Formats: sequence, C-alpha cells, structure tokens
Amino acid sequence: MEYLSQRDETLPDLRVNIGSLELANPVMTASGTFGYAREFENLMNLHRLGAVIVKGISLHPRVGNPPPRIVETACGMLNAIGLQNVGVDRFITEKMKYLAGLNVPVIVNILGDSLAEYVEITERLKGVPGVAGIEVNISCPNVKKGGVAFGTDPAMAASVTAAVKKTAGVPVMIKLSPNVTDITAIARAVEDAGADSLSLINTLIGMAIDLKTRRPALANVIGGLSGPAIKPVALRMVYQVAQVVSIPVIGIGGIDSTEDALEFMLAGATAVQVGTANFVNPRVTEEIIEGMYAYAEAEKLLTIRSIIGGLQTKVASLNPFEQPSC
Amino acid sequence: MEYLSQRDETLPDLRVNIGSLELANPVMTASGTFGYAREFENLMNLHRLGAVIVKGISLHPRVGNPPPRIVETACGMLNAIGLQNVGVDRFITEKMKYLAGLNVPVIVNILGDSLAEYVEITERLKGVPGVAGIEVNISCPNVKKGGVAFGTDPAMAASVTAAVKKTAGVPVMIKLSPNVTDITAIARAVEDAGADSLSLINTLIGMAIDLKTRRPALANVIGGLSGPAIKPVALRMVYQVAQVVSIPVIGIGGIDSTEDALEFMLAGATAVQVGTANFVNPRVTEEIIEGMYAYAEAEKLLTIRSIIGGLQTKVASLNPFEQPSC
Amino acid sequence: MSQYQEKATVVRVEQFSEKNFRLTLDCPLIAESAKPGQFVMIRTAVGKDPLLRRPFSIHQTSKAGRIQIYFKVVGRGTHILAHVKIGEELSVFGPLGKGFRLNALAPAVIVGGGLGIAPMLFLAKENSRLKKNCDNDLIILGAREKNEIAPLLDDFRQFGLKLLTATDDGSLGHHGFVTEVLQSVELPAGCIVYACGPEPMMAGVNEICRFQGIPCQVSVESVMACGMGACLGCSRPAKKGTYTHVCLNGPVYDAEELIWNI
Amino acid sequence: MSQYQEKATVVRVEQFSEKNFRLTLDCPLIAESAKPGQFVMIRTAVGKDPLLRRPFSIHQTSKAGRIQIYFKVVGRGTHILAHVKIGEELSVFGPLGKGFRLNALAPAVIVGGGLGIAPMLFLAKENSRLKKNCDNDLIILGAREKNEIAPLLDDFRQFGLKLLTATDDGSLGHHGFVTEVLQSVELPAGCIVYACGPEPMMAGVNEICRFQGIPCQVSVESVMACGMGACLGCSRPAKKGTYTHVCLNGPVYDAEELIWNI
Ligand SMILES: Cc1cc2nc3c(=O)[nH]c(=O)nc-3n(C[C@H](O)[C@H](O)[C@H](O)COP(=O)(O)OP(=O)(O)OC[C@H]3O[C@@H](n4cnc5c(N)ncnc54)[C@H](O)[C@@H]3O)c2cc1C
Ligand SMILES: Cc1cc2nc3c(=O)[nH]c(=O)nc-3n(C[C@H](O)[C@H](O)[C@H](O)COP(=O)(O)OP(=O)(O)OC[C@H]3O[C@@H](n4cnc5c(N)ncnc54)[C@H](O)[C@@H]3O)c2cc1C
Ligand SMILES: Cc1cc2nc3c(=O)[nH]c(=O)nc-3n(C[C@H](O)[C@H](O)[C@H](O)COP(=O)(O)O)c2cc1C
Ligand SMILES: Cc1cc2nc3c(=O)[nH]c(=O)nc-3n(C[C@H](O)[C@H](O)[C@H](O)COP(=O)(O)O)c2cc1C
Ligand code: FES
Ligand code: FES
Repeated sequence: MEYLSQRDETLPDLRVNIGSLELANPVMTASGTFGYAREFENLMNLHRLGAVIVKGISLHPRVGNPPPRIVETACGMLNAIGLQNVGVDRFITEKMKYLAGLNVPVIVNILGDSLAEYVEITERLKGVPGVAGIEVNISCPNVKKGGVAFGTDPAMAASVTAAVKKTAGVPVMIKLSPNVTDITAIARAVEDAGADSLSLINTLIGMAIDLKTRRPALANVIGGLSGPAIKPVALRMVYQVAQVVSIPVIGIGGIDSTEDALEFMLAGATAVQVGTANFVNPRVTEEIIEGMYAYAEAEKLLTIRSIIGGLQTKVASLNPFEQPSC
Repeated sequence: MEYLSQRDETLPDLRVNIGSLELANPVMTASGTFGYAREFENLMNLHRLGAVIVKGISLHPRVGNPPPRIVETACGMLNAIGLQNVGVDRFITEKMKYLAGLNVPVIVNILGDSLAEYVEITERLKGVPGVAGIEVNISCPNVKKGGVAFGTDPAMAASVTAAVKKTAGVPVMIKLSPNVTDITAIARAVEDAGADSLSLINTLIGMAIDLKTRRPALANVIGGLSGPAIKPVALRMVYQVAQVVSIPVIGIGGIDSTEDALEFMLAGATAVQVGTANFVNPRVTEEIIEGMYAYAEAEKLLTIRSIIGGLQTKVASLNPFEQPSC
Repeated sequence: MSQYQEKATVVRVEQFSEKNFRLTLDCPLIAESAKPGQFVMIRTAVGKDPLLRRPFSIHQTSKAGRIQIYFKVVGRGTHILAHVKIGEELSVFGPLGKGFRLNALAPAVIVGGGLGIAPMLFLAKENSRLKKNCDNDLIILGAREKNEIAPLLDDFRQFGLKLLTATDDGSLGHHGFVTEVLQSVELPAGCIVYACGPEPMMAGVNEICRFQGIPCQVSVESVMACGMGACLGCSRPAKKGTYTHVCLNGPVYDAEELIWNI
Repeated sequence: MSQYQEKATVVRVEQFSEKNFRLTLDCPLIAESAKPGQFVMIRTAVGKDPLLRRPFSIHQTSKAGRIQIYFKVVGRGTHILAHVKIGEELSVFGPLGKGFRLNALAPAVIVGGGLGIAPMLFLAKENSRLKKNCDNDLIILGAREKNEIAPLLDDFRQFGLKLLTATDDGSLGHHGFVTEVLQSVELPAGCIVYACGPEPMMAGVNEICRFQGIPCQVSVESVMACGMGACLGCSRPAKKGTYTHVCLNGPVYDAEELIWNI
C-alpha cells in the first residue's frame, strides 16, 4: 500500500498486517484518546503512526454527558464522556479530508444503539476516501434489548459484526468489551461472524466517590476505567483471545511504553493501540515506535512480526473461567 | 455479643451488624492477606479489628503454586499463591485456638473444587469454638463442570450457597468473583439461596509478562489482580449489588485508607475488608479504624451506620450492562 | 499555535504561606510563546501515580526563558509540587488554551480572588507593556487572609496600576469580598473587566459588569486529563445549550457565554 | 521477635559507583533489635506506585540507632531510593526474617558476591564481637569490578579478619570468581561458611562445602510482597519437596536445605 512506499530499508522492519490492511508499524491511537488526530499535529509527527483510530462516531451528533466527565484513580482514570461526537455526516465533511491527507491508514470507530444504526453509519462511510477500515465499538447498550450491551452477548456481538461486515467494503475490526465472564466466547462468535480483526480491551466499568460531597465523582455515576491500572487484565484477555482465534488481535489497555507494547505482542497481539497515555505524553506513540526500532535492532530482529505470540510458556492453553485467587 | 462488651461509650459508635453477627467496627482483614492473624500480633492491636478473616482453607492441605507467585503491577499486584493452606483439620487443631482467644469474631474463608468439598469443610468447622462465621470463596473452578468457576454461574453459585448454609450453623458470607458479565445476577441468586451476607470483590484475573525472558511473570501464567488499581471496579460492583439485594454487602478492593473504606460504605457496604494494603502497612487496619472514629467525631455521626448507602445520586438504579465507554 | 513538552528545571521555590507556593521553571519555548490567561499541564509524579498532569495558569514569564506558577496545595499532585527541589526537572506542557484578549486602548480592571490571582500578574504585565499608560487601570486582589496576597504585592505594584485589596478576615485591605470593592469603586469609562477566582466570585463580577454594561472576561477551571482537546473531559455547560471545552475554548471566556456552577 | 515500622530519616547518602549506593537511616528500634542476615522492607514511593515495599539486607547497624543498606539500582524502586535526599523520611519495616546462626567457637569463612556483600559487613562485625579472636577467620568478597568492592574494604578490614577479593574483570584481587578463591585456599578446620550472592555463586559455594564436609549457611532472595509471612508470595522450592517462605524461614538457610535456581 502507498503508506509503506517510504519505508527506509536501513531500519528494521516494523510492518504488520491486520488482514488486508498493512501498517508501517504496530502502533495505533486508541479511539477517544486522540481526537480526530489534528489536535496532535504540532506535537508529533502524525505520519509515523501505524494507524489512526478516531473518536467514536455515531449516526447523529451527540453532546455527551454533563461534567464532571473524568476523574483520576490509582494509576488510571475513569471517563464518562458520553460519546460526544459530531455525527457521521459532519465527520465525513469536516474531519475526513484532513485525515485522508495523512500518510497513515485511518480507521473509523463507530457506535450505535441498534443494529440498524451501526449499519446506517457503515453505509454512510462507504466509499469515503481515506477510510481504511472500521472499528466497531460493541460495548454500547442495545436499547431494543433492554440496554444489554452488544458486546456482552455472543449472539448480539455476532449479529452486529455480520451486519457491519456485509456493508463495509473495508476491513472490519471488532472492539471487545472486557466486562464479560468469558471474552473468548465473544471473540469466537465475532470471528465466526466475519470480523477481520479484534481489538481489546475497551474500558472496565468503574466508579469513584467524592467523600466530601458524598456524591459520585462522575455526573454519570459510572465510567470507564483506563490506564496502567487495567494493563494486567488487558494482557490476560489478549493472551486468552489470541489462543482461540486465527484473525489478528490488537492489544489495548494501559500501554505507555515500548516495553508494554512488546509485551502485548508477545501475548499474541499483532498490533497495539495507545489510549490514556496520549493525555500524559502527547508524543508517546512516536516514542513507542522509536523504541520498537531500537528494540528490533538490539535484538537483531529482521522483522517485529517475529515476536508476535512469542511468549514462552509451558501452559498450552488457559481455561477462561479459571480464577487464580479462588 | 461479648466482643462488644468493652465498648468505650465516650467514643462514636462504629458497630455494624452483618446479619446476626455484630462487629465492633466495620473493618475486617481480607482472606489471604492477613495469614492466620498471629503474624500481625506484634505489629498492631488485633483486638481492635472488626473481624478477622483467615486465609482460605481447603479440605486437604495444599502446597500452592511454584514461584514466582507474585508480581507488582501499576498500583496493584498479581498473585497466584495457589491456595497454599494447612487444610481444615490442621487449621482447627493448630490455628483456631489462638484465633478463638482473640477478642474479635473470626470468619473462616473456605474453598473447594466440588460441592461436596465445600460441604465437607463446613461440616468439620461446625461447632468449632471461635468460628463466628464462614466466608465462601466461590471463585474456584468446579472440576466437575469442566473447571468453570462456581462464582461465574448463578445456578452453581446458588447451589454452593444453599449447601453450605444448610450445614454451617453460623452466618454464611458468600464472596463474589468480579470476573463476570453481571454481578447482580450472581448476587441475587446467592441471596435467594440463603446467603446471610455478600463480600466483594475477589481479584480480577490478570497477567504480566517479563519482556527480558519473554515469559509470564508468574509461574502460573495468570494471577489475581488486587490493590488500589482495582478499587474503581470494586466500588462500582458494590454499588450495583447493594441496590439489588437486601442482605448486608461487604466491600473489598484496593482499600488502604479511612476515606476508601467510607466510600465503600457510602456505596452501600455495611463493612469492608482490607487486603493488599496489609502488605504495605501492617498497621493499616488499625489506622483505618482510628480514622473512622475521627471522621465520625468530626461529622458528628451518632453511629457510623448512618452513612451506609448514603451516596447522593439522582440516578435511581443502574443497568448492570451499561458500558460507559461504549 | 505552538505547544511544547519541555523538561523544565526548577530554578526557584518560594513558600508564601503554609499551603501557597510559587515555582520558577526554566522552559524557554513555553515562556516565549505564552500569553496571559494560558496555562500549562505539569507532571507531578515520576511514577504512574498520580497519573495525569495538573493544570496551572502561567503566573508570569521572563525574558530569561522562565515561567512561574503560583499554586496552593490541595491534594496529592500539588503536595508533590510543593516538595520539589531546586535543580529537579519537571515535564511541562504548554502553553495551552485561549488567553485573555487584551485591548491597547480600553482601561483594564483586573480582579483576582484566591488562586485566581495566579494568571493576573502575567495579565497586568502584558497590559502595561501594551499601553502608553495605565493611569486608569485598576487591580483588585482578594484572598482569605493577608499572607496569601502580601508577598505578591511588590510584583503587582511594578506596573503602576492602582491596586486595591480585600481579605475575608480583614487582615489586609477591605474586610470582605473583592466583589464589594468592585461595586464600591467608580469603574473607568469604556473599561474591560478581567476576572479569575472562585465561581461565586466570578458570577458576582459578571453580575456587576452586566448591570453596568461592561465587557467581562473570566478564566474558569474544569477537571482536565489532556489539556489540549483530545479527551473531551473538560466540558462545562455554556449558554448556547451545549458544552464548551475549557482547555480549548477557554480557560478565558466572555462571562456572558457561561453558566455558573453555584 | 519484635518488628517495627519506623519513619526513618535519611542521614547519609553514599554513591560508590554509577549504580551502587549506600544509605544510612535513623531507625533506633530496628537498629537495636537487628541481627546479621535479617532484612528490612522499605517503601520507596510517596504515592501508590510502586506499591510494594522493597526488601534490603541490613548492611550494618550502629549504636547511634542507625542502620545502613547497600544496594544497586535495578528498577523503579531502587531508582527512587538512589535519589533520596538527606533529611527525607522513609518508612522502614523490620528487622525481618531469620539471620545467620553465629558460632562463637567455629572459625568463620564469609563469602559475599555482588550485592551479596551487603549483609556480610554486619555479619563480620557481630562475628568479631562474639569471639576472642578472629585470627582464623576469612572474608572473600567478589564483584564485577573494583568499584563495587573498594569503597567497602576499609569497613571490612576493621575486624582484623583476613580479606581476599575477586573481580570478574581482574581490576581487584583474583581475576575470576569468589568460588575459585574459596576453592584455592585452605579452609580452617571446623569452620562455618557463610555465603550470599547470585544463585550460581551460592550453588558453587554449597558444592565446595559439601565436598569438604563444611557446614554452609546462605542468604537467598525471592520476590516479596509483605516480608512477614502474610502473603505466602515468597515461596521457594526446598529439598523436602515442599515450599519454604524466604521471609519467614529465611533469608538464611543451611545450604543443604535448598534447591538452586540455576
Ligand atoms: C486552567 C486551569 C488553571 C489552573 N491554575 C491554577 C493555578 O494557577 N494555581 C492553582 O493553585 N491551581 C490552579 N488550578 C487548579 C489546579 O489544577 C488544581 O488545584 C490541581 O490540579 C489539584 O491537583 P492535586 O493533585 O493537588 O489535587 P487532587 O488530588 O487532584 O484533588 C484534591 C482535591 O482538590 C479538589 N480539586 C481538584 N482540582 C481542583 C481544582 N481545579 N479546583 C479546586 N479544587 C480542586 C478535588 O476535588 C479534591 O477534593 C487550575 C486549574 C485549571 C483547570
Ligand atoms: C531478603 C532480601 C534481601 C535483599 N537485599 C538486598 C540488598 O541488600 N541490596 C540490594 O541491592 N538488593 C537486595 N535485594 C534485592 C532488592 O530487593 C531488589 O533489587 C529490589 O527489590 C528491586 O526493586 P526495584 O523496584 O528497583 O526493581 P523492580 O522494578 O522491582 O525490578 C526491576 C528488575 O529487577 C529485577 N529484580 C527485582 N527484584 C530482584 C531481585 N531481588 N534480584 C534481582 N533482580 C531483581 C526484576 O525482575 C526486574 O527485571 C534483596 C532481596 C531480598 C529478597
Ligand atoms: C477519554 C476516553 C474516551 C474514549 N472514547 C472511546 C470511544 O469513543 N470509542 C471507543 O471504542 N473507545 C473509547 N475509549 C476507550 C479507549 O479507546 C481504550 O480502549 C481504553 O481507554 C483502554 O486503553 P488505555 O488504557 O490505553 O486508555 C475511550 C477512552 C478514554 C480514556
Ligand atoms: C496474596 C493474596 C492472597 C489471597 N488469597 C485469598 C484467599 O485465600 N481466599 C480469598 O477468598 N481471597 C483471597 N485473596 C483476595 C483478597 O481477599 C481480596 O478479595 C482481594 O485481594 C481484593 O482486595 P485488595 O485489593 O484489598 O487486596 C487474596 C489476595 C491476595 C493479594
Ligand atoms: S482536557 Fe482533554 S479535552 Fe480538555
Ligand atoms: S513475602 Fe509475604 S509471606 Fe514472605
């Protein structure tokens, strides 16, 4: 693909393939933590990214939740942004042009509260220049099923996947929710339904309380937990999912260094997404990529792909239900 | 009850009731983080505790997992101790005598890999002097059901509860696993099956990798995540569960200060358990209790019970499936 | 609009009261491009806890490439900052946000309450730089007690503006609120009021200005994760019935745009 | 067996090489009750990250109520410790574990390799205190290079024991391993060998001692969360086919009890 035309042959090969999508390196930005990319243009070299994933887009614009929307927790943060976004139409007219001009694949994260909404957004995105793939956020409540999140039920997750896949025309990445008993069951269902790749994890559901006011710290009461605090859970889920699916898995959760990213790749991730860390260090993605070059050189890796799934363990497979601190 | 006979009437009233069990204050030690209590006798005044919960006891002694068994993570730790314990018989002969001499209720945490094992342990504990209650760890895999953890399935969780309750003769506290899609469903099933109280959360399943060796950081590959990192998840689950059950809820997860403990009580917990924090500060439970007296005095509370469930929120109830970062 | 992440060396630490501190930081790129009312995000911990940067108004810049922040210890992040030593390095990100819109002709009335004093020194300096004279300009500083203002008076006096003070306990200047001072003085014709402080104070200033038909710019706060438009966490309801993002659209607003959190 | 959590003031910071540091801490209760081979757990962060305390052998105690630790920067916790300033306070918990079992009559052969040197100064001191004379006693210290040992030599020499050294690069003493030195010298009859260092070194010492029928005590490491028997995290396979807990049953063991991790 054209993005890769400028690859410097003297550098180690960091290219990875997410199905038919080739990335110059495995580092993407996680949805909702990188705006529409332009916000970062003065802070880093956007063209060096593996891919950009933009803030979740819904069919209609959403104003989001009342404040406070964020609160810091131990080594993490809770957010209840409430899916504030400009809606798919304005996204296409106002944001896509700039994004299409970037020398990196742009993956559009979409969300909906019904199957029809997911399909409708996908249709509108179809053929829009610069859209290299769609990431489907299935952690949203299905209003028709009493608000049960699509991503917590294998059948619902599969139906969204199949519907979006049928319409998309570009590779479809399904973003899994970690708030489930058995993430491998969802992963398999989604793979069977035609997903091209899986990304995980989305945030864990959490809550914080302000003792002084005796109120929830977030106006929305609950929020999504992200950051280094969740990395152990994310790594475990990526490892479990990578063992049961054959499509590429993208690791997300608490990544803020090259070491973190490589650990996810050892666990089986083909690529990674960096979220909360962008808030702490807006150059973090570029630094992670630089670190990967250094690592590949130091370890004399011909290609970074050689470490994917390279975790050395005698344990062949894990029972997803096993509870270690039982 | 006799424990309370020494209550100093000039101090605020910190007493709480866990069903028929009265505690001098809401602060207990979480299973597996306080040994068999004696380890702490030179470090703090054990007699000031609300209750002691001992390391999980199985029917037969277990040597536990090979090392490494623990690894630090961001604001937390993973453990895969592997349920090392002396077994119920030696527990009764070697440990209970000392524990019974403490001026505080002793709650015995039990675990098993079959219904029969849970029942057998309960039977052996029956009538043992000093056993004030049983906490049932249901995060263990049911070997007869392919290793699915009891605590991840409402029906299995209910059956363990009913069986232990029938035998126990003392109050039964069921300790819930957080690694589930809908913890309120398990909570309700367990309440219906006769649980006297619920404690939550046990550890989240996580994993860590050593990049240098390309191996899992724990010999057991996966482990249980505990400490401040998990507090937002714990608080959310306690809040959700407290809204759907009418039996007392005991909050656990990342508590290391009086403020943390009080937040759990605002969320609906009648009492709390302190785990990982004991490792960082062996006097932490006593300090939390001191802080509660200070808080109750400063806020002029006649009784600490007045803050239980006192969270001010306009949201009447939460959909347990709602995914905030959807 | 350029923003920088700089490793800033701490060159001076001043403690004004038990909880109030001023730090001088060597970060030439930020110092050079900063405007009054803009802010910086500072990492307080070396480890991952506290995780997020903390926002602070730019109190002052110097030609020597330095900036100052003036802050109060309220929690863990500011506690750590209060304990930094000279020579240590801090990661500073900025300048961020939209600052005050200065006017070379209109008289300025600058009102700072509590930590809202922080951005006002920079504002007063730029204001005096911009103008032929500041004879009609006025600064009103308020705080709980004398110690929170007194150490800054010399700095504020250097611009030759008229300076009034108010303290809650009467230990310096007017015994009461800055809003009372504002109400009691005759404001120069055609002036602009610039205010920063607690929400009730700014709401009061806004009220007074609206009544007298005086334009009023205020600098407000919000919780922030990124400080640069990426997280959408710093929302605040605005009058047009939608949310404004303080880090991008603010922290300085026309007072009339906002709904007050009181 | 008394253990204390003390707020210990840092009274001295010594840097011996790029990564090797020695801290002197004022913690009278711990200093008074400590025995050679015991250790302390130290909190390195003010915040919650890194969360757990870090274990360090007690390098030396003083009658003035001080203890020393001698350590190497290997990760985040030790990095923070290497940057503490005089006057800062650290939370120190100890003394923990079972120390060396000294014998007033048997000649002592003390072998320390790398950071395994840390507990040996305290051991050498107590050993010399206990005995009429140390004429038959011997210390062998090994490291990668001179700088890791040289600064400690004066401290070790004060007890009048015979002292031999070895370095991997030959920059001080024998060019090679301490085990080679141990093998090459004639060990005094009826002696006890005390060793601390990397696992392969201790395994080697164990081997030599077994061959010569000499009792050997070793101090070993393990990851630790609590340091006092509460977490059961510090397990290590032992010869009897079960696990031993280093913080309670160790860190000092009869070498024959252990299985080596090599
Ligand atoms: C644009 C902007 C400019 C600012 N400029 C300054 C400045 O110049 N000087 C200064 O001292 N502060 C300033 N602040 C506030 C400052 O950012 C906070 O005081 C700081 O982030 C608190 O961090 P902490 O870790 O100490 O407190 P935390 O541990 O985060 O919070 C401790 C307590 O303080 C409360 N708190 C947190 N943030 C604030 C806040 N913004 N205002 C009031 N209470 C808060 C919390 O609710 C909590 O109860 C500014 C904030 C913004 C958004
Ligand atoms: C009883 C006991 C006594 C000790 N005495 C001393 C002493 O006197 N001086 C001293 O310098 N150290 C001593 N140690 C080792 C010391 O505890 C560790 O070096 C320290 O905990 C590392 O903390 P960190 O945060 O810097 O590294 P981490 O960030 O925790 O780890 C960084 C890297 O170091 C490795 N690492 C962690 N712990 C150890 C370890 N114990 N040994 C080797 N590598 C490790 C990790 O695997 C990781 O790769 C002792 C350990 C024990 C159990
Ligand atoms: C402020 C914020 C907003 C987010 N918005 C979205 C979103 O719109 N769509 C989505 O799929 N995930 C969203 N996420 C989740 C992240 O993409 C990511 O999955 C999660 O934060 C875990 O990664 P991290 O720990 O690196 O942040 C958001 C996360 C944060 C912190
Ligand atoms: C080292 C360790 C051992 C534990 N062992 C048990 C156990 O035997 N039984 C049990 O029910 N929970 C066990 N737990 C879980 C704790 O009781 C507690 O539920 C969990 O750690 C969360 O609380 P915390 O964050 O305060 O540690 C263990 C936790 C740790 C860290
Ligand atoms: S603080 Fe992140 S958008 Fe304003
Ligand atoms: S370190 Fe906790 S038992 Fe040894």
